[in-house]
Amino acid sequence: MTTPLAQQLAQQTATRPATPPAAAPAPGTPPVQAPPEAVRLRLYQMMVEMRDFEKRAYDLFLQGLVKGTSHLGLGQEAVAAGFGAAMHPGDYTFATYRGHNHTLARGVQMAPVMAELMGRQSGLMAGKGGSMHLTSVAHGMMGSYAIVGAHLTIANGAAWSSKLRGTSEVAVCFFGDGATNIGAFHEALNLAVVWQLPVVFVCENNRWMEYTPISSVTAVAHPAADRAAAYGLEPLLVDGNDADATYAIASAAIGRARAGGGPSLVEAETYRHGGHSRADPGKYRPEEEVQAWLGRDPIPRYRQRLLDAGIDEAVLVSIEEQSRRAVDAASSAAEASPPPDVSLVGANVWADGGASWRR
Amino acid sequence: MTTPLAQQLAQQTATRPATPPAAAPAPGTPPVQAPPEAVRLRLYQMMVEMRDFEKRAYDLFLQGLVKGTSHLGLGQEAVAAGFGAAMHPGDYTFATYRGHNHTLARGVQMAPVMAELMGRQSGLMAGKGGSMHLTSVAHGMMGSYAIVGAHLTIANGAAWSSKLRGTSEVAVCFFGDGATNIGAFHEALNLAVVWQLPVVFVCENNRWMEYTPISSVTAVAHPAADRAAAYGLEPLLVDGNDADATYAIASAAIGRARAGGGPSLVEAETYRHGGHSRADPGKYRPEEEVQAWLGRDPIPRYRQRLLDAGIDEAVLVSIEEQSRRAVDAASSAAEASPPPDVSLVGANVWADGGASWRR
Amino acid sequence: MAEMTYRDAVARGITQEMARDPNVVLLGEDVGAAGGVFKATVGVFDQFGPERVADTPISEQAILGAAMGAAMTGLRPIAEIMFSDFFAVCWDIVANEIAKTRYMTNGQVALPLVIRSGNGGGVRFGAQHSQSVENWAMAIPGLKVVAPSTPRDVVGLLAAAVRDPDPVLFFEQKSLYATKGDVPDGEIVDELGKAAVRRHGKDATVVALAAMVPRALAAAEELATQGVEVTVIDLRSLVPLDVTTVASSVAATGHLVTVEENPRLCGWGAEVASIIAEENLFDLDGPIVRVTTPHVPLPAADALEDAAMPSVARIVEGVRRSLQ
Amino acid sequence: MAEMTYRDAVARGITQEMARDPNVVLLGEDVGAAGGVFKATVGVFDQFGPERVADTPISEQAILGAAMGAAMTGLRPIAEIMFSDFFAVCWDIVANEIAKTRYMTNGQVALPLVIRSGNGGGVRFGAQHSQSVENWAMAIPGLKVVAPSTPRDVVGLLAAAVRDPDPVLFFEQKSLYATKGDVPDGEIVDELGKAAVRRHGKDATVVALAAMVPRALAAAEELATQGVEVTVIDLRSLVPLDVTTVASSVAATGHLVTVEENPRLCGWGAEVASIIAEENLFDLDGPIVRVTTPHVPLPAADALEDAAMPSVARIVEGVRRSLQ
Ligand SMILES: Cc1ncc(C[n+]2csc(CCOP(=O)(O)OP(=O)(O)O)c2C)c(N)n1
Ligand SMILES: Cc1ncc(C[n+]2csc(CCOP(=O)(O)OP(=O)(O)O)c2C)c(N)n1
Ligand SMILES: [Mg+2]
Ligand SMILES: [Mg+2]
Repeated sequence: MTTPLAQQLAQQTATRPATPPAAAPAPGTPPVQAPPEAVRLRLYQMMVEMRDFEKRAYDLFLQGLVKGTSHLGLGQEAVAAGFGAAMHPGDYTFATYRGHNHTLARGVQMAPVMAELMGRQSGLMAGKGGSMHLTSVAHGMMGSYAIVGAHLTIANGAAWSSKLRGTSEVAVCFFGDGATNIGAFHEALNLAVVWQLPVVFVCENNRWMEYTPISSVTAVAHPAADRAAAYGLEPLLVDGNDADATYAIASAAIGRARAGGGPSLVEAETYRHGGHSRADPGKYRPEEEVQAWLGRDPIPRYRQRLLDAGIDEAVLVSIEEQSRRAVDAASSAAEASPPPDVSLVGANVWADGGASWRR
Repeated sequence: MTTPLAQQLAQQTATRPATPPAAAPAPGTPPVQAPPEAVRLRLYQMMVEMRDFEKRAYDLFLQGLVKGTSHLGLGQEAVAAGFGAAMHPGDYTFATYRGHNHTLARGVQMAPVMAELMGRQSGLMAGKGGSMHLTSVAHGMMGSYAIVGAHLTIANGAAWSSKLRGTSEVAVCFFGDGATNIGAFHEALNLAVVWQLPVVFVCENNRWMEYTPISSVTAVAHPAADRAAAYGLEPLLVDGNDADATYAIASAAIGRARAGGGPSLVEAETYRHGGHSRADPGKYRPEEEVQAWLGRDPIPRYRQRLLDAGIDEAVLVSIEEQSRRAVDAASSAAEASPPPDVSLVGANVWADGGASWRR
Repeated sequence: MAEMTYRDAVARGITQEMARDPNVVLLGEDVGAAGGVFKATVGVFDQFGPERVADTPISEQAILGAAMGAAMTGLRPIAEIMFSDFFAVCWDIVANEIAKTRYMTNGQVALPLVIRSGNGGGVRFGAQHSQSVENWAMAIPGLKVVAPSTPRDVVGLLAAAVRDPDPVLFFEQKSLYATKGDVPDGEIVDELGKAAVRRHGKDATVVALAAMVPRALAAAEELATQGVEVTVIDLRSLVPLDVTTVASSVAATGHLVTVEENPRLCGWGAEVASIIAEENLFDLDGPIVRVTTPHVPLPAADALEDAAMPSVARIVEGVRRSLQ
Repeated sequence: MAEMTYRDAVARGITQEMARDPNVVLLGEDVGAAGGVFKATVGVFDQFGPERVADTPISEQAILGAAMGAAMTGLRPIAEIMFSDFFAVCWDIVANEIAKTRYMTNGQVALPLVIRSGNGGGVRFGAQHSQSVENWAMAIPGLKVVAPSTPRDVVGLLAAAVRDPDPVLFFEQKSLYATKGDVPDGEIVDELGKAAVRRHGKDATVVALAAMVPRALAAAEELATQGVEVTVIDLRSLVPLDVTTVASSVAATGHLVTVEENPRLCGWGAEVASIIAEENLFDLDGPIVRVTTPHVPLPAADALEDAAMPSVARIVEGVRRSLQ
């Protein structure tokens, strides 16, 4: 890759290119230029909290306390963390139904998120949206969207607004490999480039749609990176299980967008540890594939790297303990909340707060 | 271009590559390997008939006899002719609202087409479809579609059916440059490649959507060719005003599809002589651009080439006279036809022939 | 007071609102320098420039997604979907995203945006460019739905739509673009959800929308010559729906006829009929008659299209049937 | 005769038809080896293989376009749109292409295809995965619309849909997938457009569809304990619509209540109400009452979703209101 953003990243690279070979990026290879220690600790903390949160969400689902559906981000934490850490307050996040991690990454508290999953009054949207629609405008979390592809076009709109209003927010839009095959992906990418919008599109390629391998339904090997040129963009492929790498590419792409350099399309290679949703055990995936990727779990890998870099283990342990306590507190608070008042059924259809369609 | 189909074509090429430089392919350059004389005369005849037909349609519109809208293919005849001549009987054509040429190219008679434009009983669909929906299943003309992009997905279906049934029909799908920016384009191309369908997608790049230049709303210079790689396809750019060139690339792409070699995406560079539709004078286009392309009119250019190749001018004149007579006869026949019987309003909503939705 | 076309009134309404509020922007296919394919945005680009008047590719999902994202973050976009038939290619953004977001986020996200679209038949464009789809929109909770019948209402209702804090689908009836009417000078702003009684009559209540309003009025003229006096109500908006005006008229006349351009099944007339049949049944002295396009796609040929759409004669016949 | 789930009945119906006719093919996301996300196509892939059971990318327009093109040229595809909410991303192919092509071509093109889809709420999936959109389909001329309420009907109506020469939208109610019922052995084929009277009662006519049928029956039980005997009609298909069965029941009972899962405005109940108010007004002894989900998107939380959808209590209340 010889294009600007890739070059810029390559110059930061210690001993290997920023974009790992698609097949099997070797775990534990040295990172791109290490971010400052404070950032690294923050990345570690975010990932640990996401992991603990998602595990608890799964437990609560098994206990029948999380109803409906939920799509966990277990294994994909390094993407949400790397981008979340690189975003500025005020920047706009657009996520999918698999958006718990991305919501936490913007500083949204665990308790209202957990309560939303459980359909409680204290939920982030008082139970009206549910797991698939987490939104906290106050945190720049502009929504989680459950129709594959749609939110790429909406992220454009937020970026367009930032540009027209002359402010500096950048929109970051996360989506899966499967989303690259739907029409809205194409329309959004083209318009973002034509209008030179400050938006970063992040494809989390976890190799599977729901139960179908992406490779079996996609004309190219890298569903996002191999399409970049169709929009005049450079292909950007990153190891999505390496928080330093995702942070580096996020900083570069977001920085470019903020500087008026237009959109980017990043493909982060990663894997979901569990099934697609809820109780899906994900058994359709070859066992070797699962094991190989579990071996590249972004969290122990990053922990080891921090230790190797000389960070005191006690610091990490304290992060881990704090995280567990935070999750405990959040789920207790959520469990203590009553179900939403049924009057909310008719609330907020319209700006007047109600549901009446007649005069 | 070093890919198979391009190579194959390049080997047939006399003195220049089959794909002219995008900017301004020099008129009158020698063609790709000349097709047999019979084919060339057929190409010439088709183009002359299309031209005469469209001019008459325009006159009838000015006289108030063609109602509603119509989108003429004046100037773009070499695409419809080249592909039409390369198709086998039984192959499937899918066209847009700008589909008069493509309909005639399949051997559909002029009179029912003209009558359809005029909304008469003897129309190809008895006036129920109109200019934008010309269809003659008996001729493999599987329809003209007026929602941009949709028919690319439908052409896939016909090709899939041919493949599953083990027959040999190839689907050829025509669309404009503007259609490359809509989602359905992307979905159709990806699926065609994944399923290796016998379908040829033909983008007629006439540089304009309705009143907006395609370059101002597209992220790449060649709206189709520059996207081919996003589907693992080779970029195929052809001079769409050169009937020998379109015939050559059509024969190659259709042949490959028929042989099980999968889909192709061809971008044919061309120009519409008139406005987008009806009375649009097309005044938004720079005069030099219009003049340059009028200078590359596919018909006089091809006529000269045939003369240069030693074909007797009398043969060409006879084709031209026949065409004029055919158009005269067709429009007289159409004008003589009564309006459709109003009972047709309720006909053929359902397979039982009627419109009743109740029992 | 000036006479102007429905078409010009659209540009006037847009201009009025863009001049007033710098956050109002316009986007769509060919809406800029070309002035729109229906010439309904002529002059807007010249006045406000390419930043606020944005031409787009043929990407309806991207157009409406851009409008939505912009409305979430401080702008008040007016998006054009050229023909309302094309809502079908971007219905997800309308029905699943724009309509539901305020509700799903429990009020966190406001979407003050307008989607204008050329709607309806009568112009010989065939089945894919002639649909009247206001009932598609009415069926989706979270959308407001407006369809003016006069140039004056175009300005006043468009202004109301732009200033409304909720997403509004604004249907411009294609067959009305060339019609003319008086439009007062100065700013015009209406209120959504107020029907207009266009004619008063004691014998029956005829409820119509957009292009069916002039037809209903023509039918009323004809009925008057036969001694039947009907009230003609122009709904102006389907959501909010002015049930009060309809119900009180039916209470007075005892007869209800709805005139819809859309095909019959699940049209807005069915909704109006069902409201009256539930809440005012005992006011009725005769059947509720719905005059609609039959449940068929629209044919292209002029002879067929004219036979398909509700005609003055069919409206007259419908009123007579309700009076029997 | 075997007891089976509604979910398994889908696979049985598909299998019955694919075994009978080699031109029947199945396509959709995860419908193959995975057996579908609702496990409604389990075993089909094993029996018929990857040629006739095709997994697709997430490309709903391409899925339905492929089905349409295949149906034009000799196959009889069954396409799956996973959740009916996703019709919004491919509505163009449904409403503008599939529905209109026979008409526009004056009968040249036949489209014998079925689009199956998981429809409706009650499973806490939130606003974008819970809609009941059968009325979107009913509003489009050229589509047939089927929504079975029992496992037996799933088989019989699916077979009828596959054999029908017109395009059929086949709504599988998600909240019914786990319900069980007896299904006779051997081939089952029903006729589209025949409602089923699930219970006979002289006091009122309750018309329901899909998941609302068992609720209407539960309400009927409760009303019976209060001395009110209602007829419960399961429409089974909206197009064709069995007006005869509804009208003759209303003629006998004098009272009509419709029970819809979709949000109120322009729901199919409005259409049924408007037909009766036009053709059978003088048979009515009380208001036509529509019980619907209110005109809101569906909330995700169980407490809210249950409060939004028509409950047995609301149906009972609706019948009582019609009887007053
Ligand atoms: C338009 C649309 N089609 C289908 C679905 C159902 N669906 C939800 S998630 C999913 C798989 C998405 O795969 P991918 O984009 O790779 O994201 P991942 O779930 O792997 O994060 C599908 C098919 C949907 N929500 N929207
Ligand atoms: C989905 C959709 N959007 C918009 C239109 C309106 N429209 C009809 S033709 C056209 C321009 C198409 O341009 P192009 O694809 O280049 O084809 P050309 O007309 O130049 O042959 C537009 C915008 C449409 N028919 N369908
Ligand atoms: Mg995935
Ligand atoms: Mg063009």
